[in-house]
Amino acid sequence: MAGVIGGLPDAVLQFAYLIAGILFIQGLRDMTHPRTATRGNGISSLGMFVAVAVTVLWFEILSPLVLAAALLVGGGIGAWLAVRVETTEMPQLVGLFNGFGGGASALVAGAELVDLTASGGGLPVGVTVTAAIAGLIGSVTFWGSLVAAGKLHGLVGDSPVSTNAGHGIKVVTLLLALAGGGTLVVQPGLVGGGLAEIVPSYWVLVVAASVLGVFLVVPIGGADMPVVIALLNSYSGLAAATTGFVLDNTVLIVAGTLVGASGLILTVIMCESMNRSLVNVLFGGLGSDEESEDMADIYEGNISETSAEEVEMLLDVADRVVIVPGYGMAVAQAQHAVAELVELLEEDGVDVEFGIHPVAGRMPGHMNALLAEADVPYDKMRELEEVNPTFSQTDVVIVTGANDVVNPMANTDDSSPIAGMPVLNVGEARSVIVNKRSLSPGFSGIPNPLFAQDNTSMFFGDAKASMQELVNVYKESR
Amino acid sequence: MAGVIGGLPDAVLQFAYLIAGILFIQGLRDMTHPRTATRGNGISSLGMFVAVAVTVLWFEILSPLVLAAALLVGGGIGAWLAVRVETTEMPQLVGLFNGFGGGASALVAGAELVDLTASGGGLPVGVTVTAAIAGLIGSVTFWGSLVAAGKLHGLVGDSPVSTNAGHGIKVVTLLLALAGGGTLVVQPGLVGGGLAEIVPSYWVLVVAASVLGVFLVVPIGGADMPVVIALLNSYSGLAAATTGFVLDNTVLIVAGTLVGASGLILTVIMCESMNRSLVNVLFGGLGSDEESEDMADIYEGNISETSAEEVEMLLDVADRVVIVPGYGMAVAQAQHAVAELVELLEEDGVDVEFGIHPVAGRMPGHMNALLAEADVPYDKMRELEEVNPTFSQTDVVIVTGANDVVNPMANTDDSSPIAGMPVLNVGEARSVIVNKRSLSPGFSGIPNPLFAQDNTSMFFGDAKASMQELVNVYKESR
Amino acid sequence: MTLVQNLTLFVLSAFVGYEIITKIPTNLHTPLMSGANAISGVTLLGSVVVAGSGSTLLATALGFAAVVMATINVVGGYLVSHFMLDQFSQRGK
Amino acid sequence: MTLVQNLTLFVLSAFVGYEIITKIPTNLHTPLMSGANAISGVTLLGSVVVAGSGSTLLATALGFAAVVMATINVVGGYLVSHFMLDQFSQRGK
Ligand SMILES: NC(=O)c1ccc[n+]([C@@H]2O[C@H](COP(=O)([O-])OP(=O)(O)OC[C@H]3O[C@@H](n4cnc5c(N)ncnc54)[C@H](OP(=O)(O)O)[C@@H]3O)[C@@H](O)[C@H]2O)c1
Ligand SMILES: NC(=O)c1ccc[n+]([C@@H]2O[C@H](COP(=O)([O-])OP(=O)(O)OC[C@H]3O[C@@H](n4cnc5c(N)ncnc54)[C@H](OP(=O)(O)O)[C@@H]3O)[C@@H](O)[C@H]2O)c1
Repeated sequence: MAGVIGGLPDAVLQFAYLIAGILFIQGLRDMTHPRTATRGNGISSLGMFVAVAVTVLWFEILSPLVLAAALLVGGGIGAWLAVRVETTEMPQLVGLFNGFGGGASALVAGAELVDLTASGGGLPVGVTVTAAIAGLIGSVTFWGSLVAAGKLHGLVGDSPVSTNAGHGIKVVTLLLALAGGGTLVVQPGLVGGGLAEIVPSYWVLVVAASVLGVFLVVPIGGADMPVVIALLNSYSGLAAATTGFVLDNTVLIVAGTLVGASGLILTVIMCESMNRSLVNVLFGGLGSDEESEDMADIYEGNISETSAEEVEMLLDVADRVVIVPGYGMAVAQAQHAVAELVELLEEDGVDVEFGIHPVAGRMPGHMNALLAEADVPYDKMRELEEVNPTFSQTDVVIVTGANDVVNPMANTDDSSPIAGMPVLNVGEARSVIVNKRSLSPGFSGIPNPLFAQDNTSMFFGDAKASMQELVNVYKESR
Repeated sequence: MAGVIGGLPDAVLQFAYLIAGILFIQGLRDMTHPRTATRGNGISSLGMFVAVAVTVLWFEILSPLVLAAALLVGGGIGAWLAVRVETTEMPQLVGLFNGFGGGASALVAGAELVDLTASGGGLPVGVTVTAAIAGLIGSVTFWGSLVAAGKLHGLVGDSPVSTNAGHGIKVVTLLLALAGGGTLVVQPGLVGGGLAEIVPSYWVLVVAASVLGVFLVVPIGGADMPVVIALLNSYSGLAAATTGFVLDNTVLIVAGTLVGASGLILTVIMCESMNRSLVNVLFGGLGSDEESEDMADIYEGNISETSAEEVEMLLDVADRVVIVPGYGMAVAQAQHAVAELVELLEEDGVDVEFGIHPVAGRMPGHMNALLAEADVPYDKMRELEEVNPTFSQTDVVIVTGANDVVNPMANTDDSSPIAGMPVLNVGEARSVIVNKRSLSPGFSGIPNPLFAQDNTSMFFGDAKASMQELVNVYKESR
Repeated sequence: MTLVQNLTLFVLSAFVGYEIITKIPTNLHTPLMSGANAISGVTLLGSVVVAGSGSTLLATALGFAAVVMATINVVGGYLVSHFMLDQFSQRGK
Repeated sequence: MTLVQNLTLFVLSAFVGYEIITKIPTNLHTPLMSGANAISGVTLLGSVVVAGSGSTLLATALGFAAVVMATINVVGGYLVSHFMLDQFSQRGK
């Protein structure tokens, strides 16, 4: 227990951990404003550095090479992934990272049990209970996050296992995991000597929880993955906090709880903006098939198509233009083309703004992150409440890659899966241009009467290609 | 250490304290909205009840009668004071209560030292350091609050001791107190046996700190007392937290810190709304004398007086009226008369609102509390930012008992003591009626050019009498 | 270690306090002040223990005075706050 | 008593977290998610101790794997978050 600075009183270590905790909190507080957010991220990472450095220096490291190697490998992989990732792949990357965090918690709890057993120190109830919780949550998080990331990356199919079989497996694995945890906790009291033989019960728990994690996430629709990832993020925070209870470590408790709160709040916000309950997201699934027949009725004969040239003419005489981006813009990586179009329009004195729906895209703030990447000024992005009253004074709305977030059925049809979700009322503008590849539905699988409205024209095509074409046509006509 | 339920593990007591802490926090969270604030106060007091009840049941009470007597006496006095107090006397009452809290902290730390010394248990450094802090802060809080409350109640004069002598006394007593505290901390290590003889050093500290508390507050202007009380409130919270460090008590630390934060934030808010620094409030004082000669110049020949009958005629033809109350309304207890006037005007279809300046009166939210007492609906009270843009469309503004908060010099004269303080721009209204007893200045001691403006008429008289007269005249003329 | 743990509680409570108090609107600041004031009477806990179990007469007497003072603070503070808030909530709807 | 103290830390942190996170605007939620994610890699501390001082080979191996995973989480999370936020703050003035 005595590393480089380990001779100092324990209070020094605890104090360093307190400092780290303060840095985490201050880092999050700085995230409340875009101006200070980068600094906040830096402060938070400084907190992590302090905590890790003090830990390394404090404890007697029997195998410093092993540790250094592990840190280098992990740091290298993490940095490499972070550098080469595209903005569209962010959701799955966050999911992947998240899984690793959970996995680490489960492994540490296991290693601690192995260690305590080997040293014959006995397993106090406090340790076994919290190890069981960390193992359960950690394993579910690891596998659940991997599946979620796989789905978002298109590696794991959306097609669910038969629902009933799935529920069966979930129940069985959950019971198995609980049994494993129970054995772990109860055994030390009942059997006196043979501590070694009860450790395997922890691994039973881990394996069962892993299967549970997979089957919990597999049946959930691919588009609901961001909610799942936020929830699992919350879990991995709670797993860290639980590990803190096992190891009696202040900073693990504080930081883990902060993450737990953050994940939970993001989950709730996402569910609320979609107007669905968490239970519905996790176990419900959307009734996407039944609706498809309605579409023909709604669209039949009411769809007017348009071209880049026609759109250009509309823009030429417009005073105010609002651009509404959606998931398709992220998929097509069209943000740079869109930003270029906006710049051109502004040069010609047109008043242009973005209307950003809170759940446009697949993550909260997804559109803001994309547009910021394309150097769109912060104050051009308007939130739903700000932009909705202005549509009636808007000449042209360009919807690019968005669908559900501009679907008027949310207001009119109470039985629709998006009923009650606040939407952008783009239909009130003089002309609406909708840019997407086809008439196929968005995330919620329902048709969109907006496309059939009189003042709406469809501008079919991939968002990036279409916006680039529009930019070119606009440039030529100047 | 074993009272009625004292046989249970210590964790039970700690857990109950945790619950109490949660109740305090939740109580404060409910204070963020008027609708839930009463409930919040209840939750907070429930927390206090839990904490006290558990403590009484847990610890072995050698003299239950003494304890019961003390609780009854204290509770009785507290309830009696709370019931018979007038709303205008609230500031001094809060100050008085606050002082008692601080005094209790100082006494408890002393009693704990006496007890430890008597039982020969020795005085660990942790205990002496924190006892010294609690004694210092507690004594300053007690005497400072008593003086502040006395000033607000008119019992203690505003006239300061000679400034230099005052500063001298402060420095000497502070050094003395620090010396007492230092002896208390250092002695136990140096001298082996005679623990008893070092306790008196604590009482040296207490006496010195008491004198310090008196001389800190005496020179501060009477109108700055609310800031002082908020600051002392913060101190008494910190004293409680420090006592928590002495006694190793979670709930004392949590609750004390919450109060410390609350007092500090209120202090800062008050200073900011007055556009003065805390140092200026505590040690500066306002240059009230030098300005008095300007007044004649400003007012000379420019003051027009008016009467209840004339005001009534103005009101008769008004569509929109804004009432701006100030400290004078509190002094005169005119809120009921004002509320009655508003009701009459509303019955006749006039649009009436209150313009509430954040530092009108002598406490933050003072006017809101008074008007709420007179049953004025919450949504009629408009904040500065809301009401300022509406004055240009207002027919009549009635300023009653306010002065500084409607002084345009804050915007025009950079050298004035209220320079930079945002004020209510009542001068933009068609007619301004100012009701006060004379042309004498308000809290900041400077003349008010508003009174000399063309569209301003002075309606001299005590606020309550004048408003009542206005109500009577208005009723008669209907 | 206990000192650091207490310090941790202090820091966390300070953050909680800051975040919550800055959210409380101006018009509730007067009741807040007396409510916070009442909470600061939580030193009553310390007083209760000392008054009830002081081993010397001096400690008991000091404890008695401390209990009386702290109870005035607590009971008075909550009541004053309650009366004020009651008027708000009647009108606050 | 340690359990209750840990519980106290948990409760206070939960309040702090709730108050702060609910103040973060929607447009920063994506970077928040990856930043929070990085913080959750704080389990790295546990991993470091176990990996560096595990007395058995199994414990060391488990610890090694845990350190690698947690470090990926920490380093990757902060970097991703940083890249995203950098774009915001350039434009956010
Ligand atoms: N943001 C979040 O936090 C979050 C989380 C979970 C769920 N969701 C859900 O996600 C949905 C978001 O709404 P949204 O309007 O942004 O998206 P959406 O409703 O999913 O619609 C996206 C549209 O983009 C089109 N598209 C796809 N690829 C394209 C490409 N390369 N070029 C052009 N268009 C393309 C698709 O139509 P085509 O195939 O015809 O091109 C599709 O209709 C909401 O229902 C929300 O509830 C959001
Ligand atoms: N609210 C806070 O938290 C707080 C805290 C500390 C300091 N302050 C300071 O207090 C001041 C508050 O401004 P304010 O405009 O409300 O008050 P003010 O500037 O102090 O003026 C009050 C006026 O009321 C008049 N008055 C006194 N008794 C009266 C009565 N019975 N009937 C009618 N009028 C009466 C006085 O004039 P006559 O003598 O001529 O009648 C006096 O000019 C500000 O300068 C602020 O900075 C406020």
